[in-house]
Amino acid sequence: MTVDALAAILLIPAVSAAILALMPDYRLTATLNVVAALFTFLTALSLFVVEPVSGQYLLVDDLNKVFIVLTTFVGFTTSVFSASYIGHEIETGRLTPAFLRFYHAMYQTLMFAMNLALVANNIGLMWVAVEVATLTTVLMVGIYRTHEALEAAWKYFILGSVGIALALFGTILVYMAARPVIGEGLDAMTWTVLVTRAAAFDPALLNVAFVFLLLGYGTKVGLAPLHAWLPDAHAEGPTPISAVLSGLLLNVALYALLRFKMMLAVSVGTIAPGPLMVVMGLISVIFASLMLYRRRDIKRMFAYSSIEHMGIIVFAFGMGGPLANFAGLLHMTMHSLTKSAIFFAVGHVAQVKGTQKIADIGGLTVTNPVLGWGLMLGVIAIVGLPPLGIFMSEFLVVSSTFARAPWLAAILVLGILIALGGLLMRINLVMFGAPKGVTKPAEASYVPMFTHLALVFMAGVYLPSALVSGFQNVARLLG
Amino acid sequence: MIVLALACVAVLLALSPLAIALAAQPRGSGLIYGASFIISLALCTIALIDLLAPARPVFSLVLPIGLPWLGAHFRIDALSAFFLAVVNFGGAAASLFALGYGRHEEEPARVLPFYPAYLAAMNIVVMAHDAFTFLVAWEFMSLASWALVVSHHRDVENIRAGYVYLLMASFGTLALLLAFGVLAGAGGHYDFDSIRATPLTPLLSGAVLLAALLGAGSKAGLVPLHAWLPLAHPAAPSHVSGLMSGVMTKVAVYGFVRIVFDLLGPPEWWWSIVLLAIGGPSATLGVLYALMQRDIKRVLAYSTIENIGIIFVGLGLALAFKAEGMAWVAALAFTAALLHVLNHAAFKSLLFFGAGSLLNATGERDMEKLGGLIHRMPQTAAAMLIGCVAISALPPFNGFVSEWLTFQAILLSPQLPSWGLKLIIPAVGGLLALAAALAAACFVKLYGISFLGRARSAAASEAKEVDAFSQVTLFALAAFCLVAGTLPGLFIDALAPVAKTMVGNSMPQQAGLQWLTIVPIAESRSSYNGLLLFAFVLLSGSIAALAIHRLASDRFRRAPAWDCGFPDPDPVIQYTASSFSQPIRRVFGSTIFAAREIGEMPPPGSNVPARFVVDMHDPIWEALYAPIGKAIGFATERINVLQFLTIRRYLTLVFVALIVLLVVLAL
Amino acid sequence: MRMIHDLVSQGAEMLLVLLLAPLLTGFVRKVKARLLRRQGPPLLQPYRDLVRLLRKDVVLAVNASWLFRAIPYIIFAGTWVAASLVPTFGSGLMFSWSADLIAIIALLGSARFFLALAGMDVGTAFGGIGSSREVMIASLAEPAILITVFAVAMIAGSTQLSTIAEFMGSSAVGLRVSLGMALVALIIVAIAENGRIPVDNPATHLELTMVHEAMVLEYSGRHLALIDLSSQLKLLLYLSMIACIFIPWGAAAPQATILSLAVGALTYMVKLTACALALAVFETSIAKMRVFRIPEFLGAALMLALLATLLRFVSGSL
Amino acid sequence: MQHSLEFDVAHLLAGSLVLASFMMLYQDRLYSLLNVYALHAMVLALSVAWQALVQNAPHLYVTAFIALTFKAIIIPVALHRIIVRLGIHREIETAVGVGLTMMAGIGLVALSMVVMLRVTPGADALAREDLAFALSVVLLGLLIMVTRRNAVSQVVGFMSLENGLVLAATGAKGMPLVVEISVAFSVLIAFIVIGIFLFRIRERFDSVDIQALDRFRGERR
Repeated sequence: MTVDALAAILLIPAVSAAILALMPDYRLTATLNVVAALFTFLTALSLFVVEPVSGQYLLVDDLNKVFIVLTTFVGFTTSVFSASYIGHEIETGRLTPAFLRFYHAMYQTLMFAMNLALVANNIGLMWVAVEVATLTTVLMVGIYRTHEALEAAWKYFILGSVGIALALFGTILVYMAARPVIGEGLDAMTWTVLVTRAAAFDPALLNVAFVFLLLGYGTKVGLAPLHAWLPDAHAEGPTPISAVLSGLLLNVALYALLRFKMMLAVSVGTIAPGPLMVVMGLISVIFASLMLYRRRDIKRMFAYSSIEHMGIIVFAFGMGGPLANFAGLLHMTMHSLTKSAIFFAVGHVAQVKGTQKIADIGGLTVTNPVLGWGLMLGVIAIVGLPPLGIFMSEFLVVSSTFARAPWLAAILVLGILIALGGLLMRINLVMFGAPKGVTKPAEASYVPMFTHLALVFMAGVYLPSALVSGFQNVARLLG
Repeated sequence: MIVLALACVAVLLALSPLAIALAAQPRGSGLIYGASFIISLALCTIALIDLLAPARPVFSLVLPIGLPWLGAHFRIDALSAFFLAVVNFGGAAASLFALGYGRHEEEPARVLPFYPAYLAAMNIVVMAHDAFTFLVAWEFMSLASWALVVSHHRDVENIRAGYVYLLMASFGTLALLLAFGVLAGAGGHYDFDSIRATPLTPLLSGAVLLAALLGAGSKAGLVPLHAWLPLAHPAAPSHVSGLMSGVMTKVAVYGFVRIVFDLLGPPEWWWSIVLLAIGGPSATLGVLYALMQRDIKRVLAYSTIENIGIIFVGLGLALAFKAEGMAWVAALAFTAALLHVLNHAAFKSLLFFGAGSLLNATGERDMEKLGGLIHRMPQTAAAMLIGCVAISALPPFNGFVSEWLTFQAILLSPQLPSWGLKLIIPAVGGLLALAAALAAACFVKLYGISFLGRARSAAASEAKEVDAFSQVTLFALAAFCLVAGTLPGLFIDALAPVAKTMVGNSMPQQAGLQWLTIVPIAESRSSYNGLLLFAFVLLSGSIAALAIHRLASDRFRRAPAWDCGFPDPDPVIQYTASSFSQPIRRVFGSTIFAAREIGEMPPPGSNVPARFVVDMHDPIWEALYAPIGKAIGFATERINVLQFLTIRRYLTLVFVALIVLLVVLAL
Repeated sequence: MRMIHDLVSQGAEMLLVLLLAPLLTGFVRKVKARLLRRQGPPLLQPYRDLVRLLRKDVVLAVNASWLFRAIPYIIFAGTWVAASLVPTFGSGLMFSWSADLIAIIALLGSARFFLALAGMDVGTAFGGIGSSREVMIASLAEPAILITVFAVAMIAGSTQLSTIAEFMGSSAVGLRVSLGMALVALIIVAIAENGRIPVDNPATHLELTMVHEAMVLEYSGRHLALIDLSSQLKLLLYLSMIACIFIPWGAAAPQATILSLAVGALTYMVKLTACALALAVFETSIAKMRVFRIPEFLGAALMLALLATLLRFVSGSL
Repeated sequence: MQHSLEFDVAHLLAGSLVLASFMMLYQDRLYSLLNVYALHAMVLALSVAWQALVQNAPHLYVTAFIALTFKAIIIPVALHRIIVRLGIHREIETAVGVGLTMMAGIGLVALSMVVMLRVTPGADALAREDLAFALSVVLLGLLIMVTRRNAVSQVVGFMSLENGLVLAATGAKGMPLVVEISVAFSVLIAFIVIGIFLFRIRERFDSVDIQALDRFRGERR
């Protein structure tokens, strides 16, 4: 029974992917896509009820439970959004039904891959899963087959596969480090074993391994200076994919990093992975926030803001300690919800206005009040203004850092401020002023967007104690 | 008590989603403003009961929201009670005024939802008793007011104002966040009680002081952090402008007092120097800026900066005397500051509402298009006159009392041991005196140009008197100014518990003194009796009038004004706002604003119009804000190339990163 | 009994200043005339002028508002009350505690505030020019006098005029640098505030130079009478203020006998005469200065006053 | 003695793989680059086979076989075809001069040695040496990608990088299922996806030169 829940999370997407690949009618596929995502989400929820025993290949613990539920939930809402979104794409003829079949199949494959990466108990398996996810997204980014889309996909692909290679090398090194202690065979690649025995591993080897893993998976996380694929992939791919990328894939890669960080935390004599993460985090924050100012494409702008927030999260985990880790987890959750909500809104905006160029969009709160204020709320949330969740996590990150390393905190605060300035400067004229561009009524469901925003708002005001205790356990695990 | 207060706040919060629905209805604004008026009154009474109750208990409460392991702490101690009273006094006035004024709003959907939320946020700030709740409310307050600032969003200037405002507000919040980060220490104890319990090293507490000054000062509009204020306050609808200038700046003062006087522990003597060195110039510069303006709401906004400066001078004096252990003088200075908080809330709201009435009646904010409105709108004119006299710190109105008390505190500075303070404080006193005189000039200008003389535009000549609600509000506030000016003793006594808790002593009881005089220290030293003065002036004035009309003549006839033989002059020959301030501009502006007058007189016979241009510079903007903007622009432009590299170059970045890390390992 | 006595003395005071003010002005005019080897108007001329003006009709400009008609009374009342709060021949005034030096100055400030408004009410260029110059002068004169007050008050340890007078009368003072500076500053301010030469010329109607006269140009009849009377009161006020701060000798102490009151009155007259003579001599011996020289003139006062406050530590330690 | 023989042969093969990488660095013609790559793959196959022998792990023979067939034969041939079809001019314009590249390569090898030799020799020397060589092959592969402008040559560089990974993987004794993974992925990446992409790119642009791609950068519309 218990194993079923775990297996189901993987099987449902896999099977439905296979089915969707064969089904001709796109409306049907869209609905089926939603249904599949919903079931996956429900099974994921069931993990809280009955804790499955983790086998040699799959495992469930507090850490990945959080990630799984988040992933499946956002996956579900995004599928709802994409159902309404893709229909419009068909009408405008940007996509052909043939491609759409492929699209939905790929969507489920992506879900499968990400879930696999999250539940994998084997570093090799996890690596495979992350790479499958990457490749599927590469294909989906290129789906519009415009110059820019192909170029973005190509960039994503080249950089991504280099990341793949580096990550694999790191994985091999970890095995090499584990083998003398644990002995040959699967055990030397199994999380549950690795974490317990990591103390005895060769620190020097682990260091090299972590460098490669940080760069390999860091490429997926989109840390500067490995970020280059991220903005274009977000800007040129279909918006649901942008939402999934920002909301989920980055998290999955981050999850992988966290796993390895846990392992290194156990081992003595390794250089603490903390400083590396802190430095890369800060670089990403400052860099991304400066990049916000000159953006002309609204989706690309929010992509950069994703880089910034990933920087904050990595910074928090790099600082370590229960409070900072808690903040990091919270920030990660809030960011996935908010950013995907923003991308939903942006998708609708792009469809209403027929463009993604900031200069061509204006007075949105006049022409489409609901959409406009929805997006505004999302932006307010993402720049970290109360009473929304991100304010809380940023409060925790900064104040917990300040006690230990004031200067780092000051730099972080500076970055946050710069980012706020950039985003608001760009978004102001999109929202207010005289309406610009075509003004069509948006025919789309705002349910996903406002669901996310409502959750974010709730988290900003009141965190359910169950969630808190769960996060606190995880924070303790992360050390 | 506090439960009641929080319930009221909750209702306010509930109003704003309701307002979204009601905004469409014609009656919507009436309902919302009416409701917020009633609630504000209720909160105000609660606060007053708390403040005036003899041997008042301290009410506190912890709600299970906010930070999970912390909860949201709320408390109404004397300080909170006083500021709660101020906030809701202003809130009630604004709501009442808006009952009439709000009807003219063209896009109520952009104002109504945020208004109650704004009120609620300010209330929460003064009641919050832990860092997180405080900051959430603080920033939420900025957010709501930002939404109100950009409510008239068609004007790009307003959007820019909102942008600068929100940026500065977040800057302030982050500064406060750092302050609390230090206060909370490594343990992360965010509730105020445990913050009080943990002492700090002098260095750290100095850092906290500066952070608090940055945070609260940027919200209060201290020079040089004031840049957003004259942009944002006029941009909002006038009742909101009144709230922002009259009340929100006071909430900022509250934040500062709470951190520095309450949480930070015993002060060092040099803190006061920082405050005085910022407060005095703020006062003078603020009013000088105000004198140079033409936009009536902008004049008022700048004069807010002046009054905040006066308040911070008072606080600085209080710190100085507190640090030197002269609690009784500290109490005097502190009371003066708080009294000025209340007074400024009153007359600044009054003036902003008056400006709003002008805006409604004429559609003009530019004084040089107004004039002669005393004939068209006599009630508004009368109320505004009182406001102008009061804010110019002239007896017998309330502005004078708080300034007089501040002067009394200044006159005690020779008793301070430290020579720095001995020498600085009189100089600051001079700055305050200068500010007061300039304020008088500024408001002579404001009133004379916009209400007196002859109408300078068609709009002004057809203006109609405003509705009843607005008039009631204006006169109520005017009456308050008079009462607070003539019976200051009552207010001083009401402030005693606050001073007691904050500086450890309070001013002598004033209630018992004969003729309701106020005596800060000793009667032989100084005393003031606004009531008697007012009575004398009234008496002698009416006696004179009576006598003259009885014994001499009381007849008059109308005739055209003396025109030097050029009959029927055009209204444009009247003095305008800018020509009125020209002498002062010549005296002060040339140095401070680098003001230059370029006049081009065509040669005799040519019919080219003569040109006269005044060009002025804002030194602070050009010295502080512009460079930052430039720096950001430069950095972004430089770094932006990273968007346009070739894939190979990006690969190179990755490669280099890898190499660097490996080298780090190898070393 | 005491109450009655005080009330009487207070009432006497008020009447005295009211009656004395025009005489003082007349005296100054007379002396100036004689210094210029002119006959000059008789001493009582100001009274005659006032009475004549009071009898005349008022001619109001067409668009003069109610404020315009109310202002003369406000100004008069304010100035009169202020003047009657300054100790003249006796320092023990009943209501002197109801307003200290700062309050008195502020009261004059309100009077000026309304006068400036009056200048702008009719909406002629004259009024505007007068008001704008008036507020410019005031913006420098008020801080100057306030800082002077600081200096004096810090020395005397009080802002209460009667207390100051007693302190100054006592031997505790001694000769102080800062007091001298304060005196000079006060005199400069007094000249400026009363619109005397070289700051302003009460006797001219030349548009380019006039300040006070430009503001009141539209006034006539009883209004003009009141305004003239209040400016005369103002002159008296300043002179007696200088007298009671810097030459307090002879003034009657509180609860004094009738005799000492008489002595006080006599000395007071002497003081006034002396001051008036000095003023007249000064005015005749100097020329009116350009409007934009006035800031420098008053700036000097400001600096002197500030120096006085700072130097009081030095001389205090002497 | 037996051990030392194993060691020496493995050492030799790995070393020659690094040498091959250097040869690739040196090439500036596309055809010759492909040929050298084929050689590279063969050496890899040999070393894998040797590992299979010494670790007597038969599944490694499969790996070796795959390496031989796919990497050493099929892919070079396919790429030849592509080049012909695209009609790319023979020359590769290297971004950085060959001499400089060689210097950099030597530096990289030195770096990888230093990094790897810090590892405690507690693990068997074989793994250690292998890793050092593998690391340098990986780095050299990256270097090729960085210094070449032409897409095909970048792909080649990438595949040599993959070879380094395979070398490392096979060097790691008894590492389960990773050989398959790595090979499968290398083939997948090198062949299918790049094939698709080249095809699409061919469809869109006239050359595979990435600068043509770089012309269309999102913000520059």
